[in-house]
Formats: sequence, C-alpha cells, structure tokens
Amino acid sequence: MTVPVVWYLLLAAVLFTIGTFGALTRRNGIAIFLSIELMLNAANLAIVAFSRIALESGDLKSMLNGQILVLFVLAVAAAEAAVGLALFIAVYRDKRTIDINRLNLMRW
Amino acid sequence: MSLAVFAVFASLATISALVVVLHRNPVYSVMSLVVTLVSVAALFVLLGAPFLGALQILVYTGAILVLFLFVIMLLNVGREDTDSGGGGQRVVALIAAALFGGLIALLFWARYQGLRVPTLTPEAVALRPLARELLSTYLLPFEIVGVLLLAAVIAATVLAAKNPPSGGASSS
Amino acid sequence: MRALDLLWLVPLLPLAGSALNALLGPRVARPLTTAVALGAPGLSLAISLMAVWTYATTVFPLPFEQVLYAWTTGELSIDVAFLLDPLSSVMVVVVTLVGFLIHVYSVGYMGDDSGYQRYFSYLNLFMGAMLLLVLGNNFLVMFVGWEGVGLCSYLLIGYYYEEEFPPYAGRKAFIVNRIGDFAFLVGLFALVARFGTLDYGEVFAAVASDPHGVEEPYLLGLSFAGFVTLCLFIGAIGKSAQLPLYVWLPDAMAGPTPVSALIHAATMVTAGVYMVVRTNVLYQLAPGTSALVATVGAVTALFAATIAFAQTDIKKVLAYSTVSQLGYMFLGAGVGAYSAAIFHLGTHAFFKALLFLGSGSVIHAMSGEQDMRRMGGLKKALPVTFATFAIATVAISGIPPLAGFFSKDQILAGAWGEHKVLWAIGLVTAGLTACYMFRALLMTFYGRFRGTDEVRSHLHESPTVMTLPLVVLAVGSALAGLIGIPKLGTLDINWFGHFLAPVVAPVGHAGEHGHHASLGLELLLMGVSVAAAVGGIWMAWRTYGGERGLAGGEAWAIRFPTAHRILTNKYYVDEIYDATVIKGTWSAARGLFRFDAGFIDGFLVNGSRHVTVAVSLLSGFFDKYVIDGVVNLSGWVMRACSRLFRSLQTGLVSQYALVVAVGMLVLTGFYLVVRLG
Amino acid sequence: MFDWVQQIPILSLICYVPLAGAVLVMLFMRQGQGESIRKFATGVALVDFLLSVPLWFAFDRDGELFQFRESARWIESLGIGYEFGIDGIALLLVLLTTLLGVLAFLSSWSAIDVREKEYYVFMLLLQTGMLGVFMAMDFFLFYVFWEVMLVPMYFLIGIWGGPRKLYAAIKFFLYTLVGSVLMLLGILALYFFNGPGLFRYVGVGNEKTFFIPQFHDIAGLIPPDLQFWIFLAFFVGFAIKVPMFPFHTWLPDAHVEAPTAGSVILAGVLLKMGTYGFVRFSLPILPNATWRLLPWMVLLSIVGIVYGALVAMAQKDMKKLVAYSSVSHLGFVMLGIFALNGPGLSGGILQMINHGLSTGALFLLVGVIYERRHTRMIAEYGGISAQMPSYATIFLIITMASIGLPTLNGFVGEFTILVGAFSRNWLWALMGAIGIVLGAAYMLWMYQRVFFGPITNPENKKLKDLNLRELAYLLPLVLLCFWIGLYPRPFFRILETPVQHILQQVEPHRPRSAAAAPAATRSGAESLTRYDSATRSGGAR
Repeated sequence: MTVPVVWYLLLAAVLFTIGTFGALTRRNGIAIFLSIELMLNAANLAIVAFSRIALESGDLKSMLNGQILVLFVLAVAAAEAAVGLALFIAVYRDKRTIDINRLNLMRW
Repeated sequence: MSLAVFAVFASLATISALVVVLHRNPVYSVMSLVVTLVSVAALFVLLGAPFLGALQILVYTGAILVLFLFVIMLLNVGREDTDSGGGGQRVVALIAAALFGGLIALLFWARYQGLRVPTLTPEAVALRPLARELLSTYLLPFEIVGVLLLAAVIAATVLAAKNPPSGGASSS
Repeated sequence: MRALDLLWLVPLLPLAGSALNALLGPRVARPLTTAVALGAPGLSLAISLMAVWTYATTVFPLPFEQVLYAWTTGELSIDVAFLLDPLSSVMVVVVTLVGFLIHVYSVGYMGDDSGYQRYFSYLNLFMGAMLLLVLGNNFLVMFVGWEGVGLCSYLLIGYYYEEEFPPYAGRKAFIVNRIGDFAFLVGLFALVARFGTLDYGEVFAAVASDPHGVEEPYLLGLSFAGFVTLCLFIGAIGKSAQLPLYVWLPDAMAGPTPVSALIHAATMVTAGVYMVVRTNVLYQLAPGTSALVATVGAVTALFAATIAFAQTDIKKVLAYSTVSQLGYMFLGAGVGAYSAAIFHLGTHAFFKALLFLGSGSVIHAMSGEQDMRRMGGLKKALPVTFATFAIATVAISGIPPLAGFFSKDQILAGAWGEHKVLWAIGLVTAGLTACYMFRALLMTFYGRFRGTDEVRSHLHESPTVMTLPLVVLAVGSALAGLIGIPKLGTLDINWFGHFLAPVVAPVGHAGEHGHHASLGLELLLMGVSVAAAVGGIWMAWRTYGGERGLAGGEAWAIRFPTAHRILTNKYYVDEIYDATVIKGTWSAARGLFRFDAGFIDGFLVNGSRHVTVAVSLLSGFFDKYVIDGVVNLSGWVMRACSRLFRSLQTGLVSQYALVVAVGMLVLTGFYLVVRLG
Repeated sequence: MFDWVQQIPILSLICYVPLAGAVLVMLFMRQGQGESIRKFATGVALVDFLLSVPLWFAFDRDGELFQFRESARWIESLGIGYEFGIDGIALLLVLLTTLLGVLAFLSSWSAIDVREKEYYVFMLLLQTGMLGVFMAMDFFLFYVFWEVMLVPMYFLIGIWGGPRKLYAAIKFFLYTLVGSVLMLLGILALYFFNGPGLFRYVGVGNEKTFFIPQFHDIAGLIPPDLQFWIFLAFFVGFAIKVPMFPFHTWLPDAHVEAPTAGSVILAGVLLKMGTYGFVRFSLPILPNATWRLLPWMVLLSIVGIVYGALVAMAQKDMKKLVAYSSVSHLGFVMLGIFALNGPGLSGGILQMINHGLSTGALFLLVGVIYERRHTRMIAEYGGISAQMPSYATIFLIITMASIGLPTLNGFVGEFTILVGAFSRNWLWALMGAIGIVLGAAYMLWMYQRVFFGPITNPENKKLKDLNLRELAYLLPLVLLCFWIGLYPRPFFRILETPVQHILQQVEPHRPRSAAAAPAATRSGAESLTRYDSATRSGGAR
C-alpha cells in the first residue's frame, strides 16, 4: 500500500501554513527566521514530491532536476541563515534587542 | 507499511512545527524544529530521495540549527513579552495563513488526488545519476552556489565582527 | 592695413587691460598697473581717432561693418560685429577721449587708494563695455555693452564697499537699470519676432522699405513702431536717469569722483540718448513715442534743475544737473533734432566731465569734504581748478561762444518748431541751469573760506596729472561748439550736422517735418536763450556773489519754507518709491514665502499630517496608527483607504509581512479561480 | 582624430566607469584611508570626464539624431533591450554630469570627514545612475536608472546632511517616488498601446517594445484623450523633478540639508532630468496633449519664475535662496520648452546647462564659506570681500551669470527663451522677463549683505581666501560661463538636429486656433506667424 503523493503535498501545505503563521506573528527575529526555515522546508518537501510525480510521467532526469533544485535551496538557506544571524548579532549589539517591533527606524 | 511510516512522521512534523511557531522560548522552538526537519528528512527517504534526506539532517539539523542555537545563547534573548501586533494581527495572520494553505491544498488536491506512484526501482534511487547530473549539467550553478556560500561566510564575518574593518555601516 | 580694420581692437583693448589688471592683482608694482590701465584706453583712443579720421575723410563714406564671429546659429542668427558710421564715430571719439583723460586724472586722484588696481580694472572694463555699446552693429551687441556698463556702474558706485551706503547705492542703480533693461529686452523681442534679426542695417532697411507696415496697430493699441520705441525708451529712461527712474543717479555719487565724471555724466548715462538717436528710424514713425520722449525730457530737465537748487553737496548739484541736461538731450531727440541731441551729448560730455573732475579736485583739496557750505574762497588756493571749473560753468550756462550755447540752442530751436510749451520749459531750464551752476561756482570759489582751519592748512592745488586733463577738457568745452554752429540763413557751417545727416535722415512721410526758421527768428531765439542764461547768472550773483556767503541762500529758504523743504527732500520721490514699489515687492516676497512654507509645504504637504491627526482624533480608535504611521503625503492616501491599510505604515515588520502574505493569498486565490473556476 | 570613439562602446564605458570605481572602493579601500579614497574616487570621476570629452568632438552635428548607438538583447520576452545612444541634448547633459561630478568630488575633500568610504561609493553610484538616465534609449532601462539614482541621493542627504537631514531625505524620496510611480504608469500605458492596446483603446499592434524612438514614431496614432492622461502622469513625474510650482517644496529642504556636493549634483544634474523628460518624452510622444495643456504648463512656468524669485528674496539662508532661485530658473527653462519653437526650445535646453553650471557653482561657493564658518545665514556675514578678494570676484561673476548679464551664460539662455516665448505670445515673454528684474534684486541683495559693508562679525576677520583646490574646482565653471556667454554658437549648433526633431514631432498637431498669439492684434499676429513659418524653414539653413 503506497502513500498517495497528494498527501505529501497536503502535508507540505500544512507545514507552509504553520510557518507562514509563525513568520507573521512572532516578534523575536530569530523565531521568525525559524518559521521561514520551516516554510522553506515545506517547499522542499513539495518539490521532492513533484519530482516523484515527474518520474512517473517523464524520465529519470526530470526527477533529478527536482532533487538538485532542493539541493540548491538547502545551500541558499544555509547562506541566508549565516548572513541573517550575523545581521541580528550586529543589530543586537547596537540596539540591545532583536524584537522586530522595536526595530522601527524605517517607520514613517 | 509505508502508510504507517508516513502517518507517524507526518503527524510528528506537524505537531513539532506547531511547537516551533507557538512556543515563547526560542530554544524550544529550535529544538522542535529539529524534530520537524528530521521528520521531513524521513519523508524524503520515503519519496525516494535518500540523499536529500541525509543532507537535510546533516546540513539543517547538524549545521544551521546549531548556528541558531549558538546565536540564541549568545544573545540570551528570553521569552517574548506579548504577541506582536495584538490579537487582531494574530487572527488576521491565522486566517490569511490558513486560507493560503487551504487554497494550495485545494489546488494540490484537485490536481493530484488519486494519483498513485509505484514503488521505486533501485536505479531510480541510485546516487550516481544524481551526482553525474549535478556535476555536469548543473556544474556552473553548483559553482555559483559555492561562491555564494563563500560570500555569505565573508559577509557574516564582517557583519558580526566587533569592530568591522570596513566601516560602521552596521553599527551607526 | 587700414586703421578701420583695427576697429575691433577699440573695445577689446580696454577689456583686455581690465582682465590683465584683475589677474595681476594688487601684488605687482603700481607703475605697471598704471601702464596697463592707461595703455589700453590710450591705444584704443589712438586707434579710434585714426579710424574715425579715415572714415570721415572718405569722400562718400558707407557705414563700415566688421564681423568678428557668429554669436548664434540657426533661426536666430546674430553676429558679434562692429559698425562705424557717423553716429558711432562721434560716440567713440567722445568716449575714448573723455575716458582716457579721466583715466589720466584718476592716476592722481586714486593714487593713495589701496584698491588702485581694482579701480582701474573696473574702469577699463567700463571703457570696453561702453565702446561695445556704441560700436555694436546690432541691438544685441548694444545690449551687451548696455548691461556691461550697468555692471561697471554697479561695481564702481559700490567701490568703497567697506562702507554701508555705496554698496546700497550700487545695487539701487543696478536694479533700477534692470527695470529699464527689462523693457529694452521686450522691445528687442518684438524686433526679433517681426524681423528675425537684430542687425541695425537689416532692421532699419526693413522698416524704411515698409513704413506703413510698422504703423499698423500691433499691441496694446500701439503701432509696431510705437510699441518697440516705447519699450526702448523705457530702457533709455532707466539708463539715462529720466523721470521716473532717475532716482539712482544722485545716489550714484557715492562712487569715486572720476567715476561720477566718466560714467554718471559723460558717457554711460548718455547711452539712452545714443540709443534713441540710433533707432531714430523707428522713432520717426512713432510720433506718439517721440512726443513722450520730448515731454519726459523737458519735464525731467525742469524737475531736476529745481532740485539742484537745494543741494549743498557739490557732487549732488552736478548729479541733478546731469539729470537735467540729459532731459535736454531727450527733448532734442523727441522733437526730431537728433543731431542736436548728439551734439549736446558731446559737448555735455566735455563740460560735465570737467565739472566733475574740477569738483573732484576741490574735494581732494578739501580732504574729502563735499559740502559747499564749508567751502568758499577757494579761488586762490586752486587757481587751475577754478579757471577750468569756471569755463565749464559758463559753457553749461549757454553763453556764446562756448560749447554749451550752440548745442543747447539747436535743441531749443527744434523744440520751438515742435511745440512752444516745450521750448518754454527748455528756456526756463536754461535760465535755472545758469543760476544754480553759478550758485555752485560762487559758493565754492568766492567769498570767505567757511571750513575748519585744519582743512585750510591742507588746501593745495592738485598735481599736474590731475590738472592736465582739466585743461584739455576746458579747451574742449570752450571750442567743441564750433564744429556745429547752427545754420544761420545761408551761412551753413554746421559741419557736425552734415556729418550726422545720413544717420538721421528722415524716413517715409516723416520727412515733411523739416522746419527751418527764418534767420530773424533764429537770431531772436538765440538772443532770448542768452538772455535767460544771463538772467540766471545775475540771480545767482545777487544771492551768493561777493561776500554774501550763505546768507543769500538762507534768506530764500526763509521766504519760501515749503518750497525749500520740498526741494531739499527732492520732492519725496525716494520716499514714495520706498513706500510703494519696494515695500510692495518686499511684502510680496515675505508673503509668498509664508505662503510657501505655510500653505504649500505646510498645508498641502505637511498638512496631510495634521489632517490625518485631526481625523484620527475624531475616530479616536486609530490614533496610535495615524500619528505613528502617517506623516506626509502617504498619510493623505491612507486616510482614504481602509482601516487595514492605514495600519500598514507602522514600521512593524510583521505587519508588512502580513500584507505580503495576504497579497500572496489573493494571487493564489486569483490563480485558482482562473484555472479551476 | 576621434574616430576611435565610434569603434568602442564609449557610452557604456562612460556610464560604468564610476560603477566600477565604486566597486573597487568598496572592495579594496578601508574606512580609515580617507586620503586615498578621495583621491581615487576623484581620479575615477576625472577619467570619466576625460572619456566623455571626445564625445563632443566625435559627435556628428549633421548626422543621425542618436549617435554612439549601442544595442544588445536583454529581456526579449518583454521587448526590453539594452539600448544606449545620445543626441545633442543628452550629449550636453552627459558632459555636464561628468564635469560637475569631478568638481563635486573635489569639493568634498574637506567637506566630508565622516564615513568617507560610503560617501564616495554613493557619489560614484549616483554618477552611473545619472549618466544612464541620459543615455538610455529604452524606456525600461531609463526607468531603472531613474530609480537607481534616487537611492544614493537619499543616503547622501540622509547621512551627510544637516540637522534636519532625515526629514529632508525622506521628503525627497517620497516626493520623487510618487512622481516616478506615475511616470511608470505612463510608460506602461504607452507600452501597451504600442502593442495590443489597453482598456478600450485598440493598440497599434506592434511587437512589444520599450524602444523610445518607436514611441516617437507612433506619436500621431495615440488618441488625444489617452495622450492627455499619459501626459498628466508624465507631468507629475517630471514636474516634481524639475521642480515646477507647486511641486517644489522638497527642493529647498533637500538643498539646505544636503552636503555641498549633493546640492551641486542635485541642482546641476538631477533637476535637469525633469526638463529632459519633457523634451525627450512628453513633447515628441504626446504632441496633441502638449498643445492642449500648453497654457497650463506656461502658466505654471511663469508662476514659478516670479514666485521663486520673490520667495528667494525673503530667504535668510544662502542655500535656501539659491534653491528658490533654481525654481525661478527652471521656470525659465520650462517656459522656453513650452514656447514650442526653435529659439525657445534650444534656449530652454541651453538654459538647463547654464543653470547647472551657475547654480552648481553657487552651491560650491556657499560650501566654501560654510566650511570655514559653519553657517549659511546671510546675517552672519558682511564685508568679507576684503578678506576674500578672489572668492568675492568669482562669486560676483557667478552671480552675474545667474542673473543673466550678457557675456555670461545665463543671458544667452534667457534671451533666446524669451525670444521664443515672445514669438508665441508676447505676454508670456513680458511676464517671464519680470523674473530678470527680480533675479537681479535678490542675488545682488544677498551679494551686498555677504560681501559689502563693514565687517561686523569678528569671526569673519579670520577668513582665508580660496586655496588652490577650491580655485581648481571653481575656475572651470567660470570659464565655461564665459565660453557659453561669449560664443554660444557651438552649443546651439549641436542642438539643432534634436530641436528640429522635436518640432517636427510637435508641429503637425498644432491646433489651428492656437496658431496666433491670442492677445496680438491682426497685423501683429500675422507678423508672428510669418516669423514662425520663417522659423520652420530656417532650420534648413
């Protein structure tokens, strides 16, 4: 009994929803980051699921394309995390907080 | 059997994801994100991408989240006092996120319901084709990602250094 | 190489001298500065004399044009070019000759001044600009010189910039002139718009070929000629200090005295007269404007002459006298006696420059004192100055055979032919002129010395470098009139008039105006004007002559207190301008600034903030968001939007993110509807 | 001799040299090396200027409208191309930009002492942005550069500005952003109209493109009411940049708060983008709307001239005074452009350059004493002519240039503009010429208060005259002022072809009723039209 692929997709949607909610409601900058990682991961899950579908309708190469895309997303996520966290450290050093509601210099 | 495995990891991922976004203490959030990511890694394996699953655990849980933990400890940020933007914001966010998720889910469901895929053959799961593809067709993007990571490392170092050598843009 | 081919050097040399002195700066030795300062106008005097001689001795001289280069291109094609015709010949000789003499005089007068090099740099610049003005072959070059002399006037009036008043006077001169220039420019635009050129030759040829065309109604109920001449005349009013724009000239006496002599008596202020005569083709076709020119000239002449009576500052007397004499020239130009106007311009340049330089010599001797009430009896201490000053005074009073008589008489004769009232005003003015000029002469040189002993001990005749120009000018004042002896019956030795005739030839039907009085009438008019002058001198002698000193004048003041007060205050014209034009401009400026800061910026732009604040107070609930979020224009837009949108600009990242998410949601929904629905 | 210019992508080179310089500064210079950073950055600007000079010689006055073309594919699916090219108008503006760039850099040496590295990086970026705007022949590319330029300027004001810098910077940014968003809408409307059409307007049906000459070609096909709306959208974008009354209030704030070099660039180049927009886009692409809105444009220009001059008179701050004088001068430029005839247009365009030179110089001059005394209040000065004679002389020359004294550049522009305006409607010229009188009043009044009179403030006794570096960045401007004033022919010559092109675009759409000047009587009107026809044929001369 194999799992219908759509379930993976649904799970991805759920995870993405949760991540979105977190990114929208959290005030701690790092927590927002975590939520974004969650969203990225949900997207990854969906991509892998799609690549699985692609294998059935196409060839091996289509599937590999999907997986390689996930690979790149992983790398970009790593880079993003590094730079983002460094930014928070810099901001924290200046403002003694990473509560994004207090980082409102751009407020009009 | 795979259905059961899927059920276990899917629920695990969902529950821990909820903890990630709901828990006030960021340390807990990170820890439960670890659980989520491991669960998703398992699902990767189930989907016939064992290499990605392994990578997920190594890179995400092994490297990125540890970095998160370090930073949280370093900055010693505690619990949040209140929710951002008050209740209204929360409700709107919830509705928006749920609607969005629901819409996507609807889309997926409408398109792929009932699609079943057979069990994978060993050659589909083999690592060699992936490696060959990555290092031939995708060689240039691969290298660019490498440069990107290097740039990120340099940027992070510069930004986080106490007295940035190239100016106080970050510390006005 | 003909001297004519060097014509372009005439204005260029002084300009180069000016630049050279400005660049050398005060560091170089004085003699070098002096050499440059005198060499440039000296050379240009020599060249211009040779050129004019060549020109005047040609049998049938055609106007000589010399194109330097094309200034613009395409549709509006204007050249930088020079023109030597009889009119500019006269002007160039007057300007270079008087100018050079005043340069020489200045070497003595300004010898001790710390700004020596700056002074000569400006003065050379002035010479260059003035020569451009008179030598240009189109209106644009004339305008360049016109503005250039205005600039030099501004700089030289404000020469003593460390004091309060001179810079103010300089600025006043410049701005009042600008008002005139504004009209001048409009006149030029009209010319360009109609003819597409500013070249004298082309414009006048076009006018002369179609005199009726320019007499048809054009703008504001005026004919084309009327409109253009009116505009140009307003320009001339500004430059030549006529009513109602004369106010800057008396204040311009704040500059060094040689400057007053050169710029504010002999040359620059006469530019307006030159311009009117230069464009006489148009004026002849615009009888209305010509009448206006004559009227303004006559009224100004009388008006300024009366003010001159109440002045005690020797330079102010001369200044008002200049205004008055310029009025005379306009009277001449207005009644069509163009060559007489130019003739008077030339003779006036000699004797008025001489008067100013003489007064400078007096002031020099009096250690800077300019008030005639503290002078008196200077005849003995300053013999050369006295002699030359006296010659000039007689000349301006119109006593034959000195220069002033001939030129003034021709103007009066012209006025007689045009309108008897103009003639009467001219005659009265002639009498008044003789009277107040002799008043000045008597107060300064006769009677007892009324200054302090300190000053008396320093009294001295000026050095040769200053008296020499006085003598040369005195010779000129005495003899210059002889080149233009008016036609008396069949005796026609008016060399000057014949020389100028081609330039002022009658155009179209205007030619019929030629009126030649009979010999008897001519002699009668001469006699009357001489009588008026003698009468004026007699009045002055009665009041100020002998040992009377100031008593005579004071007696007049006591007998007519109101008149005296009005005259002393110069008819309150300055005060009236202050209260109306200047105050008006100022309140407009301040008001508009307040409008700008208050209404446009404050109300419309920043006001959006206040509006939103007010609205938020009303709605109460949204206070926080509005005050925080909406400050400027964006607030305006937001107020119109919904509650959700207003809270967008809170600076809260999570809210921004929310908006992004909602947007994403909408897009996805849209996609779904399109694809599935 | 300058043939080689045609062989290489000279425009791209000029445009990106500053960018390359910025990258090099960013990568290889450290914050502390102020000296070497400023020398290097100035060197880059100088190289850029030297590169742009051959354009002047290599440009064929009688040749193609757009020269030095560069064309490359970019985003083909949307019809966006990388198109560079300049006509005479853009050539002058490019030269102005590179020249003012060098001078602004030189002036910054002593004025900027904090965060020099970022300052020079932003200045170099700004150069690239401005040059790109003038060179772009693709609407999309144009818009990209237009926006790129905003960011460095925002930071220049916001970081190195005066006390109210944040307010001024945000005001500047929002104002211009509002304008450029509307402009983008206008661009898109044209884009779609050229293609399939938009709303109820059936398009021309051409292939999708942002290529600007293409829009010039379809100018006649755009329906009048669509033209009207696009014109309004462009108008807001450009009028804010110009700035035209009543969109000008960002200007005084931005000028007063910006550092000297920022003011120079702002006044010298940025404002020209608005007027450039009008002559490049509004007029030739939307001729019908141009004629329709002509009276309003002229009204706003004239109000700007008089209003700017009067408000300038009431200022106590030198920079603010110069800023308002810019409003007045740009009013002249707009008046000339909307006179819609040869003299008016070429005068207006030349006046853009003139204003860049003389107002740029004025800001540099104000910067000189600001550096010495740290105040720009007129009342703080007085009598400094004695202390700083060379400074006073140069200031006087520039003042005279600014108030339009003949033999200096301002006169050439004002004269030709007013000649053009008079040919269109004599009343316009009359009203505009009032600005000349008022201009003399406020400039000379400021000059008198600053330079003349006794020295009242002992601080001013210690003032030092110009040093060599200051002379080096002021003298070129003085010389150029004289050059344009004495011999403007080369400038008019280079503008001939572009001006004729604009007139050819605009003239055919001229409504019959507007042919005569309304207030002129019959014969006057006749003569004006007579000259107008001469004007048109005169182009062939």
